[in-house]
Amino acid sequence: ATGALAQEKRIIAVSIPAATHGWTGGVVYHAEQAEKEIEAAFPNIDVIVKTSPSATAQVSALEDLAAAQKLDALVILPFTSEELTGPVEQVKAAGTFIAVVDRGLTDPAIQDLYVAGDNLAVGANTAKWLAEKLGNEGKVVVLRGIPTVIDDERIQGFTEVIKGTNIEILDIQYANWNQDEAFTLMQDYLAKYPQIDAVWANDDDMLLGVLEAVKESGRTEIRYALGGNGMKDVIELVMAGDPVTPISTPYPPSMIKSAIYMVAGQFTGQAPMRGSFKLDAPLITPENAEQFYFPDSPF
Amino acid sequence: MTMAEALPIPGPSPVQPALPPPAMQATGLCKAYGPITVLTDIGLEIRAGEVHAVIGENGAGKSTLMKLLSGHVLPTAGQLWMAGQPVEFADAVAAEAAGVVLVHQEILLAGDLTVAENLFLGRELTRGPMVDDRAMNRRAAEILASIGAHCHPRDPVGALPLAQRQLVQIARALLEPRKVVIFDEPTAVLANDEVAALLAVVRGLRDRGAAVLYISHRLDEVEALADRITVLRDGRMIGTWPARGLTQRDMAELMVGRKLDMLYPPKRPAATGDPLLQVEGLSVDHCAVQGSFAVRPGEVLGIGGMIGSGRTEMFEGLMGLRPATGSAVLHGTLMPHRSVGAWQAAGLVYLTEDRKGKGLLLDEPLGPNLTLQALDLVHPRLRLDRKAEAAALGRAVSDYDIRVRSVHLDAGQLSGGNQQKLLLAKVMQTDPHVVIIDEPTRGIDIGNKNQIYDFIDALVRTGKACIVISSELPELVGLSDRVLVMRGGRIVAELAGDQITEQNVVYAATSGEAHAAGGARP
Amino acid sequence: MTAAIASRSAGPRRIRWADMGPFIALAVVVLVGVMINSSFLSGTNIANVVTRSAFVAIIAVGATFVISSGGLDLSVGSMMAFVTGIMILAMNRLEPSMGGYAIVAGAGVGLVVGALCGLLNGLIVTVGKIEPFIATLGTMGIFRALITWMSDGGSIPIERSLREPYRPVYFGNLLGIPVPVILTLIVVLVGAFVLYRTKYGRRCMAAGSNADVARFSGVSVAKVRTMAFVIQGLCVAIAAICYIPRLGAATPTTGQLWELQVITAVVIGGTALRGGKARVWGTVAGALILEVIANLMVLSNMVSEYLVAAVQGVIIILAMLAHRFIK
Amino acid sequence: MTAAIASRSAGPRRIRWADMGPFIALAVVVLVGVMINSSFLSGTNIANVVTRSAFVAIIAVGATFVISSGGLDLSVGSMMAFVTGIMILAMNRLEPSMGGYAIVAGAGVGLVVGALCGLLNGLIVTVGKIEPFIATLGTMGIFRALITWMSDGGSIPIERSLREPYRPVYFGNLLGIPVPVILTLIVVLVGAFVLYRTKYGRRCMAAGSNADVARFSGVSVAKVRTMAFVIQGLCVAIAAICYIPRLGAATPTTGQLWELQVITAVVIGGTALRGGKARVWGTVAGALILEVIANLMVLSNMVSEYLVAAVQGVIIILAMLAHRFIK
Ligand SMILES: Nc1ncnc2c1ncn2[C@@H]1O[C@H](COP(=O)(O)OP(=O)(O)OP(=O)(O)O)[C@@H](O)[C@H]1O
Ligand SMILES: Nc1ncnc2c1ncn2[C@@H]1O[C@H](COP(=O)(O)OP(=O)(O)OP(=O)(O)O)[C@@H](O)[C@H]1O
Ligand SMILES: [Mg+2]
Ligand SMILES: [Mg+2]
Repeated sequence: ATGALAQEKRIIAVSIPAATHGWTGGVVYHAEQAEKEIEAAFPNIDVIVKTSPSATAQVSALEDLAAAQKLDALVILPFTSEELTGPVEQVKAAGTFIAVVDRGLTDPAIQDLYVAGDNLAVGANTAKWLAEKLGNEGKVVVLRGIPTVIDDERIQGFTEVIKGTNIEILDIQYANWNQDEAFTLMQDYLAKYPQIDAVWANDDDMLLGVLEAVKESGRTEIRYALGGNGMKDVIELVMAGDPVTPISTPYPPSMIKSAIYMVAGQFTGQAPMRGSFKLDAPLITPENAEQFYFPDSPF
Repeated sequence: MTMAEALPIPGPSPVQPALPPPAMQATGLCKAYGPITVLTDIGLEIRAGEVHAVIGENGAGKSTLMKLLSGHVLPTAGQLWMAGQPVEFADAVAAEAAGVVLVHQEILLAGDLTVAENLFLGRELTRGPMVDDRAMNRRAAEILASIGAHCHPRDPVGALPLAQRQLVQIARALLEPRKVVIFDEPTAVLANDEVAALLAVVRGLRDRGAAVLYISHRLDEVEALADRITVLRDGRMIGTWPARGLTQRDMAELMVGRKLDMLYPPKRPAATGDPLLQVEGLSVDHCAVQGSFAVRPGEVLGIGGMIGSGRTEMFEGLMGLRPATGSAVLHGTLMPHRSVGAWQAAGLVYLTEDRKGKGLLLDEPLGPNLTLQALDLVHPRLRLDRKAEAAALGRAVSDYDIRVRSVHLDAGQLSGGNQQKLLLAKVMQTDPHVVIIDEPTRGIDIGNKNQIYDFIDALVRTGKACIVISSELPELVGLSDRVLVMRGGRIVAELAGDQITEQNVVYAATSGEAHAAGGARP
Repeated sequence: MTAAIASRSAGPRRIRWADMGPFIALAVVVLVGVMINSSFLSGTNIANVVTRSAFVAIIAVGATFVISSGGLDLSVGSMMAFVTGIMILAMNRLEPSMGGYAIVAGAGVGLVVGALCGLLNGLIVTVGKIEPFIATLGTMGIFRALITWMSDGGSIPIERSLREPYRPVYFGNLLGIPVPVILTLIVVLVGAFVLYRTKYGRRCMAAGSNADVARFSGVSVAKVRTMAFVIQGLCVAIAAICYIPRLGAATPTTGQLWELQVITAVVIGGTALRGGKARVWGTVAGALILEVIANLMVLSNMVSEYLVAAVQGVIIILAMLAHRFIK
Repeated sequence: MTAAIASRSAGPRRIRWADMGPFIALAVVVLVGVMINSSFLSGTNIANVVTRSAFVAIIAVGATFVISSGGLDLSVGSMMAFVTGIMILAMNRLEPSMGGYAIVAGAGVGLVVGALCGLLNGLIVTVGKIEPFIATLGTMGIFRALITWMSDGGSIPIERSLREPYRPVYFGNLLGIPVPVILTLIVVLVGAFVLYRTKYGRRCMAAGSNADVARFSGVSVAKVRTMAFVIQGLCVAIAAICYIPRLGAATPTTGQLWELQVITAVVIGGTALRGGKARVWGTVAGALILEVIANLMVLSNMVSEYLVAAVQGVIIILAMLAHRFIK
């Protein structure tokens, strides 16, 4: 009986956002890596990775995946919590094992496994570090991403910490997690504010645009330009001990890979993993940067 | 029984003695659109140095034949020959390369381009890599002057009045020497002086050895111009005759296949009573100044004038289709807010001269076109009444003698004259008390003209009124009880009774002096 | 002439092959689907796909009015997000006093707001005489910003207590047919009736086909076009009504890029972008084609996830080519 | 008649107020800028804004060809990303053997690829006879997917060693004028020359104004339109050439939504979307207007970040209304 069971194909569906910018690109990359590795190692496991460009499309993808086959497990990085809770619940009703990555569903009871990123901490930890370095004084400008929950939480984490200091947030504007728009926005910030002590872009993609704009302006008073997410290029900066960008905050897209592996584990004889695993957002510093550096990852 | 037997006119010309091969020849030419046969077995010869007129009723197939000869449309059967050699034109460009050019009945120009740009489209003069606008404008100005067009080479064509656009189209065809030049109702939108200039141009072409094909419903032109005449009826050739010896009446009867009645209805008694429509001080920017006039029940008011005298603009202004000032009273009520809808509700409609651009939806079938203006009358309920529409169309088809081979055609597929009849029918659907008709018989054949005149006559005899804007003098004279003549945007003369003669209208339209009652002429 | 009369009575309107294009394209795409994946034809999958296409189909019916009357509306996606946001706020506000009836009241609010949004677009285009492309690009930014502002960049979820009673509007069945499909059918039938069987429809076509002719025939082109935009707004509101129970929240990304999908559906359906021609049923086929293609992308495993958009693009172009050559 | 003729023959080409619209709108927007924030007029800010607008302006010159010839290209943004990606890959590949010349060679590759992308669009539209909106929406998906795939969803950075020599192409000055501005000027001058002074330009207008007439006149409408798409592709490649040194990488977000900006610039500039009319200089003014408005949104303190898009939308609509009423 066990032999027959082992031969039976196990299907793990992975539903993630489409690669529309650096970080989601990383998620797709790691998910596809996991698919390749696991399928090579365990022929009885079939991993299906599906990307969706919007919450609506993700709900549709869930319906399609569940309608086309019986899913043994679903690993999902939801676009938003509210919108995906109901649809995931429906998938679970068919007996599917549910693993949620990054953003938790509004009803935690649905999640068999939860690998949580902590977007609030990304903002808060950066803010704490910055406040300390600036001695609780100074003027900062902030670039935010696309109006979504991730962005909102990071900004919330950051501003709440800064409120407790004398640091003034001069401006917060959207740059849509886009290098170009960040470059443009930073140029305008520089034109508008004669004195800027630090910049925070809530994502490393945007940070690259910011750095270029600062470099080109020749302005020297900017002591720190920080990002978040642990993008390869930025970690290189950190490793090299860059004075302006000495830290980053990891928000590794590889968390999707970990989750897929954890789920796959239970189909290869290991006991099913359940519960909540919270990735915190420790600072990436020149000392520990090595362990956050994946030269082959596109992100 | 052939027409030659029925009518007292010379029979078809006998076989010609040995002559140089005709400039262009068609044998066994047929054209069908799907199940609809438009032309059957046409054999035609056009010689160098002749003006060859083609006449026929609306929908007889004249325009289609011309399109076949000039490569705009491909025949379903038959052969074209030039100078004795068989030719096949893949498209109009190939035909032009072979020396055959067509001046369309419908205006075909790029509205966003200037006059000169249109003239030289596809064969621009260049200096190095650049287009030589200076040279092109100069050439264009010459050509335009030679055919009596008054527009400037740099005018955007879209803003030109219809007549000028037609002249541009003619200029385009004459830009280069041609072997065969085909004119499809070139004078339908022109007034007398332009017509005269054009006829001179056509004669010039003939004298220089070109073969000219000429279509017109104005039989006086045909009589004055043609060397030979071919008659088409219902898509078949009736025959070709030398023009000498054919009177206008003969031509008309050959076209129609029956004896024709009197063209114009008898004059009505002078209208009395209060004016139905009274207009004071109507001015339209750049086009018309302080026009005042009135029209009474039972009266046909003619509006004469040269092309560009602002007649169309004044009435478009009256209708609220152009910004205008002045006051108007209809049925004794002042009309402060003027729009087509408001006028129509009060009982006045206007029929445009530009049937293609402003009159008909060319891509829509006949029914929707017919009822567009009178939607609320034909379809009183929420839901469209298809039956009522079909009935209305049936009535219109018979009342106005619209010749369609299938009712499923789009309006754009009708022949020019039938489009005009459809347009007239469309406007009359609203059952108006006062009708303003701009060029009522533009492109309509002689057999149908009297029908339209009778129709106007019957209308006013029921106590309604009609304003007729016409560039055709006989029509203006034959139809009107009173004539206003416009020049340079002003009403310069009012003619009534015996004063209404072609000479008086022309004199008022052209002379520098305002025309006083009395009708003196130089 | 006699022949004409005879042929007229033969039938009200011949079947034109050209008009069948979208349906042929749909058939082709479905056929490909069947070949790619056997589960494509499963009842659940088909029901899912058809139900989902309701949103785009409903909005696209409105777009058919706008486009055929000679306009264009790029703001529908953002308008959808905005209307959804307003509706949820209204329902949440009314819930304490009205309970489940808050849903009905909220839907009413949504319809009014949708109509007003459409009216705004219409007035800018007709009274302001601004090219529709620019005008609605402007309002697209405006609506999108408003929903972002209303949600503070986050999301506006509907009250938990309203979720259950509201659920059937998306997930329910009536005689085995999903409710959104029924709604779509109603919208399409009404749309087709208005376009093909009423005076307003005639005037719409006239305004789109040749505005001058329409003006000379006493049609108020501005009124007709404005009305088309209002209808578009109503359709957006109807789509929003059946969208809310599906996702339960409005966010700044709700309805993003739907305008492109909607216009694509309309054009694939055979309505010309230059106006004067409307094919409501074709529009629905267009919406279905888009949804089936997206579904196939999920069902098939042949395509790298990065290339999904490319394959979708290729399929759309091929489908259009196919129905061109079948003609 | 005499009066009309007199006024008509007054001059070879009168200054038309209507054509001044975009420049007046630009002046209005700049004036508002000056009032809002004194740093708006600072040299750096003006230089930044003008330099930044180069990309959209250059691409929009190409779009002026496409639109005036009766087409539309929604794929320019993705095409830009794709061409940028290919160019960077080519430069990186050639760098070991060619050193700094790899930049020139890469630029050449970019131009060829851009032209080919344009050709693809053109052929689908003209030979495939597919509505340009749909055709280029399809290729938009294709190009976007290709760059995502080429970059694995991440980014394609240019070799470090090429960065320095390449930098001046975006950041450099020539006689105090930023290089991208000079490039834009050259593109606009060439564009204006081709559109207004060559046979091809004439035929473009004719094809857009009335395709039937153009055809009768021996103009190959298909060829003219295809060529316009190729020119669009070349313009995209030129924009890509001066874009790369700015950030040194191509990513899946490069050029996102630029198509809308480009079309907006063209339409604000006075070119009609229905074709037949081209205003190259107006297009440049349009591109500047958009960039200035975006700049003002950041410089002013009055607008909540959430509402930026709304205010931008309102300003665009107001600017269009303003220049309508100045007429
Ligand atoms: N595309 C088409 N499909 C079907 N029938 C057509 C088409 N084009 C023209 N016809 C028909 O061919 C017939 C001949 O039309 P044509 O334009 O040649 O007439 P015509 O002699 O020039 O008339 P008119 O004096 O009114 O200009 C008409 O009955 C018309 O309806
Ligand atoms: N869009 C325009 N802009 C400026 N002037 C115009 C415009 N349209 C017409 N005009 C001028 O208005 C005058 C009257 O035009 P039009 O030729 O239509 O008058 P008409 O008397 O109705 O002649 P027709 O015999 O052609 O009907 C002309 O001088 C013409 O140049
Ligand atoms: Mg004709
Ligand atoms: Mg007139």
